[in-house]
Amino acid sequence: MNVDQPRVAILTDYLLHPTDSCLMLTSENFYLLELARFIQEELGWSVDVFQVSPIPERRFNGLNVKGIDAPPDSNGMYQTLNFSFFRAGLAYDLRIYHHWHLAFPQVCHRSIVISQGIFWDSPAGVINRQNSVGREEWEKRLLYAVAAPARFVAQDRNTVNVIKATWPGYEHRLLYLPPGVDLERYQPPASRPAAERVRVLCPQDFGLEQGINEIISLAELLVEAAPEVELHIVGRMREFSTAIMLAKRIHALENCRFYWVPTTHLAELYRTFDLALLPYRAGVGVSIHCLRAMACGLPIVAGLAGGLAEMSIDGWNGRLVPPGSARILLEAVVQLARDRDLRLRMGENARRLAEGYPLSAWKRRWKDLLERTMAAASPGIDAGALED
Amino acid sequence: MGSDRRVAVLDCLFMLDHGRRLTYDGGNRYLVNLHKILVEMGYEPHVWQASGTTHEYEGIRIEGLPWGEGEYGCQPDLNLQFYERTSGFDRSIYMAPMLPFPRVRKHSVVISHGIFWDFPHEPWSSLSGPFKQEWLRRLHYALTAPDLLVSVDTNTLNWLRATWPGHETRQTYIPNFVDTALFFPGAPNPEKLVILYPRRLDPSRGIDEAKAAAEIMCRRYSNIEFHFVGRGINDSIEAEMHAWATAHEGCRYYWLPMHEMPDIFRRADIVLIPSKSCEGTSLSCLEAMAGGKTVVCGRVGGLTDLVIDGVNGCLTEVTTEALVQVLEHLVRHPDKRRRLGEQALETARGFSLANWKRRWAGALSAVWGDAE
Amino acid sequence: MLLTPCKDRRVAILDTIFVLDGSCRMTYGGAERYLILLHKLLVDLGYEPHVWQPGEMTHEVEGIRVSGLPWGTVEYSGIPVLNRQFYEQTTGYDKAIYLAPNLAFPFLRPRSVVISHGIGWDYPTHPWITACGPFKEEWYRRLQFGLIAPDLLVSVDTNTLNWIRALWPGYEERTVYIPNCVDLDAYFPVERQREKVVVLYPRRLDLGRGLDDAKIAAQIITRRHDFVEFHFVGRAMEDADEAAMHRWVEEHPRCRYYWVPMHEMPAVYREADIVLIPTRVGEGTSLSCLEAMASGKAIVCGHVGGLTDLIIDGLNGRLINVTPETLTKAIEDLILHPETRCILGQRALATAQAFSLTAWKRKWTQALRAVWGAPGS
Amino acid sequence: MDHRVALLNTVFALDDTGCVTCGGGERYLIELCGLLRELDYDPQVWQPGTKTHEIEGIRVAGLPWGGMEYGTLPELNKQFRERTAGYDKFIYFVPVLAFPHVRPCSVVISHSVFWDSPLQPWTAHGGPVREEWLRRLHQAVTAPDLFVSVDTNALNWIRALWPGYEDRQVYIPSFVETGLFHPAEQSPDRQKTVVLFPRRLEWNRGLDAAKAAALVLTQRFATVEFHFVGQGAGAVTEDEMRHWAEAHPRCRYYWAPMREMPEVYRRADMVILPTQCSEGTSLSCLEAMASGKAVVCTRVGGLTDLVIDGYNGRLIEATPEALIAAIDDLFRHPDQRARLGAKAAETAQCFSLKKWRRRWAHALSTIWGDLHAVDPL
Repeated sequence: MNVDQPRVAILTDYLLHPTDSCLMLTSENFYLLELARFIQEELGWSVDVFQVSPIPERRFNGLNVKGIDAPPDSNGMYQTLNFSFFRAGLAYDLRIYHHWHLAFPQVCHRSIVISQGIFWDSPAGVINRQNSVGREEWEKRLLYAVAAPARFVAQDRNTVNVIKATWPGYEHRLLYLPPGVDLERYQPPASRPAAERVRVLCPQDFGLEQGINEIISLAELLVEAAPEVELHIVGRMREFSTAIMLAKRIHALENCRFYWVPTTHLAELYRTFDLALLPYRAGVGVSIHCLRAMACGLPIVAGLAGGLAEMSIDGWNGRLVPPGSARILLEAVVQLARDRDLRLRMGENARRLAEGYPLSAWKRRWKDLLERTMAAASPGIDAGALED
Repeated sequence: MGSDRRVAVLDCLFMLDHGRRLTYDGGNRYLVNLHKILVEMGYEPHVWQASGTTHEYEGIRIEGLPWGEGEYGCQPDLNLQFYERTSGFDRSIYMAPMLPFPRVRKHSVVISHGIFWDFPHEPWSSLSGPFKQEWLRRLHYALTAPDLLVSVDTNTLNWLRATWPGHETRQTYIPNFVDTALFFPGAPNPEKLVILYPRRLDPSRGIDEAKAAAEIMCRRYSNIEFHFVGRGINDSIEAEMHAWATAHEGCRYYWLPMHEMPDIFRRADIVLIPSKSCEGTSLSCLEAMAGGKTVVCGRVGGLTDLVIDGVNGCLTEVTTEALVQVLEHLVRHPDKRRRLGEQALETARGFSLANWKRRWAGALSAVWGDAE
Repeated sequence: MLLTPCKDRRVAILDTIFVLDGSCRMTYGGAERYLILLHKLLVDLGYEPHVWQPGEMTHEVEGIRVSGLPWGTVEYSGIPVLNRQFYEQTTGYDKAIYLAPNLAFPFLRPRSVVISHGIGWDYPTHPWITACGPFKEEWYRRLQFGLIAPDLLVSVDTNTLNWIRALWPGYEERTVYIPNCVDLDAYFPVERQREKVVVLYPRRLDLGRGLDDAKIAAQIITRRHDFVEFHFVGRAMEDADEAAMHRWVEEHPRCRYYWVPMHEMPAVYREADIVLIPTRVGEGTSLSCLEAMASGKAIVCGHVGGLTDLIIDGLNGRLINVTPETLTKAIEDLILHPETRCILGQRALATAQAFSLTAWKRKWTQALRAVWGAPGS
Repeated sequence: MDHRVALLNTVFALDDTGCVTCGGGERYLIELCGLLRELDYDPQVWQPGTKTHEIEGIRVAGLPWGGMEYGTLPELNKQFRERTAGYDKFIYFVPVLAFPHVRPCSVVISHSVFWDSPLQPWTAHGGPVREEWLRRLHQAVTAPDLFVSVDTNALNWIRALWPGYEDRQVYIPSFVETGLFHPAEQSPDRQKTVVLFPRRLEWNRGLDAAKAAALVLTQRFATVEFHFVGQGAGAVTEDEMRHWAEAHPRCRYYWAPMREMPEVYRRADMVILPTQCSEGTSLSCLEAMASGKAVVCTRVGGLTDLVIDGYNGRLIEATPEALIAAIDDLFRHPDQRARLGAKAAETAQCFSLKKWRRRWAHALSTIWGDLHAVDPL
């Protein structure tokens, strides 16, 4: 351990595909890369990432990505991964658990746990499939991950509120640290000339609850209801075979496209759209996709779920809709598609809202948190026991 | 709700495409008739079920869905597949009580065919502790989360009210139906007195008590014939039943396709429905009543919604002694038999298909609010 | 307590695994050494001990008769089939000793004694600590039974007894604290002057014993101080872990890994200057710690389990909450202050005198007399 | 930086004249406040009550306290939270005060595992009542930023029940003023042997065992004297004790103000602390040790952190028999008494007030250091 350059270990589930060396393009992973880059480049500390993978060590984007071959158990818990990381993490100065559900049964000393949002609010979620004993166990462990680390970072107010309501008396262990967006890079275009087509951005991580099926159903409905609207599903799936299947389904729809672009091109791409559609149902914290889209001046149509509600004020910067229904989406999308002025006005408001989440503030907060945590001396040894 | 008229219907095991064994269960007839109503009401029903293939049944196209592992009597993966496939639908119907777990769509209806967890051999009846609790939690969700629960009997609703009161406004009672055009009275065999058991060969249906009663009755009365008409869940049960019937004079065992059943009912004098549990407003019972027959029923589930003891049939405990006692009484009193049969026929008219359709139409327009 | 004198001198002892079937090889861990000492004491007192363990064969090792028993499966950390078999086999006996609490469920012989070697479930990844609801309750129920149902619980540390008292108070009368002992003839200090400082880790290679922390501390300290050597002496549960340790020391200068038979351990201790017992979890009154104390070494311990019965921070050693940072700090303090090392070592040696074999025998004799009456009377 | 520290106490014991009676808790609090001042903090104490007192220069304000629920005081806790809205550093003097709410940068102090008594309602209960009590205890232990325990017993107990929170727990043993409490310069009167019981007249402090021992041993040895020095729960208890002492030869009962206690210890030959339960690192034990006396302690709670049996005192089972045997032994062996006493005095140096203050200062710096003020949003 070099005193001058603290070492940070970050634990996540899947940053890269476990066997193929491609990045899993999810909101959480964008966040992780941003955070790692910030720690390395601006704090000058070193960062290693640990994740589920049989490959012991890889390099990605200037990061060492270390594999721990330990998939989740039948309860959806990552016990083995957690334990292996506990051991490996001892050699570092500071540890970050990038997901709430990775931080039990045991966190290391001097650790920060990040919540990516309330992940169990879907009826289909892993916790709802347990019996009372299993759910009690989940609850116990979730509380542990809040109470035991040096700090628990909540990125959205929904997480804060759920924790407060579920385990009153632990809210002081939380740190609300909202995400940030690069407002320079993600900017609205100089002008949005009137066009015949209305281009809708649908950023997707293809998580279970991001409403991909609603988007496809919407596309079917739009053929008749608003043929001028085209949907662009932007993202990359984890498995090639499922991506092919999805592509086939989408191929049959003339007004719908499915592709992904490298992160460097995202800002440029986002600017070409007229509105963003995030019909997420559940399991969402703050979405970096949402922030980026807003920073590019896109009004958003978002599902009332998790942290999205914090980003979207219905009727001001877009529409906040009850999730799960293609027809309600249709109504909102058609409204925005048909009314250019409304779209532009809401887009301006969206940009204004995004300006409340500047990357600089995010960096300042993280710097502060990391330095405080790093500076905390361990109470575990009596430094003066040997003096008189 | 929009102008979309599509209705997503999830059925659990409409047709087993692997076993090739049609058990002529009430469920199929229920679906066929419900499908008809929906079409008549101007809806476009789309039916899914757990299956690897797509097939057609009586003009209904049925799409298969992967169903995953069963958990606590539920098929959560089937449910979620259904949810994802029907993202464009505004209305849905779950044909059986455990299907809505873990996630229901808006404007959904679930149908209960009667309490099925009152039989000690039913896997979820005998459990205790966290497993039972989890099963109950899922049952609770499945019956309370949809916008409407349609129950074929009052028994289910009463149990629910006693267990989880407060959901009554989203529950309705639509008893089963009988097609009186198919099932109508006819002259029985004048030489023999025929006692018919028209059910599956299942302990919960009282098959063992019926057999024991048959043995006693046939010993005592030479002019009696017992007909057991129904399938077992596997070949060996049926073979066993054949052997038993052959060994006992006056007892017969056979089974027939659906369309020949009305005739069977017409040829009987007394119909036995000796259910011990897991019973709604039994279709067999209604069919026997529509045939003007004297019915002898177990005092369980929805049967008490149909039969009032001594008025339009007999309700009894299902024990061999009790069955023998009731049957002997009926054998000795042809007048009583006739009177009960007439009242049964009268009763069955109230459960006509037309009434059933009217009730369903009313319920659906209440929950969907847009019947044409 | 039953004080009825019994003529039968036989004592039935149930152990987990003492001798491995087929090899006749003994693994000289703490538990095995304990059994040998106890067996000898019983013989000296005029009893006739007979040992049972899971297995199929009968062995005779170090004058101890060991018979095998079918053991079935492990349930909630216990081995009920083994327990039942033992119970059936020993129907003629009226004295029994269970060498661990998890062996003492569900059947107990009258006048039975159970030994607790410390709390072993005090870490988050323990299989039953991670359990919940009725399963956890069942585990607790059996644990409680094994601890409090026998006529006497002998605990090697006060921690176990205090834990029990705070969870299920009222059983104090049936418990006794008999700390482990150290052979002061085998373990003794030497006078030595030299340049280098040897830091010894004399434990099993195990996270709970603080191996990972010790390795990191070794890495940092050897880099900072070129006169310091780290010796890791002990076996692992798996060959692969031992191989990994060999590889690790090859990559790290002045770190050594080896293991020696039991009788050579005193020399290994004498060769050291600082001894690490950086236990994180699951510790009684550690034999290694006692041996290091008897060898007059400065010791750094985790403040866990029975170690606090042996060490008082700053008096005869160091007690820390083990992390790589605290361990490094504690070792470095001692490296930089030879005189402190010397004082702590001297006091540790003086403390060790209180844990002599004689004292241990005396305490055991008294305890047994309380449950079994005077032998042979 | 705000220098104020809000401290929530249960209650300062006051005698009839409104003066503070110096029990262990009160002395701890007074020392802690003194230390805080020295560290440039400004401590403010709240406690249940209606009046505001000034005790040893500490302002103590009263708070409405509602009732007790499952051993906790939620209303008091809430009142404290409301009154200290402007503060950003907090100390909860005992764990039961830290429920349901703790503030950021808060410290909770455990003075002992106080629930290890069979008479304690929460341990005696089963089922949901006990579960709820445990839930609250769990929260009080895990929610604060720092959990300070005066003994390792509480930490080990917690670890064996809820492992994984060690990083925020710290062991700071109690203190003794070695300047006041020190061995006598001359050896005491050889004509008699004084056995001192320097505790409150309470069952859980082992009063009954001590009386039983006094009865037996004053009979057995003509030169033994027993001194019971401590207050009772009320005048009645003290009168009873006085009558009892008068009725028994060479048994004396009195109590001395704090400033005279060092002399009381110095006049004794041995000190007995036959605690039954609910004990931390007892101040009395430390004072006896600092006075160079041979102590006889039970192996309960934090006493095992101070005394190593046969090295610096005796650690015995909590029965009158064991107590009698130990005193008898020490009576017959004055040399052993002297040896243990000398070691005890040496040990006490590790628990000096100075070290205690340094330990606390370090622990507080880990959470209240400049970098650890409240996180800005």
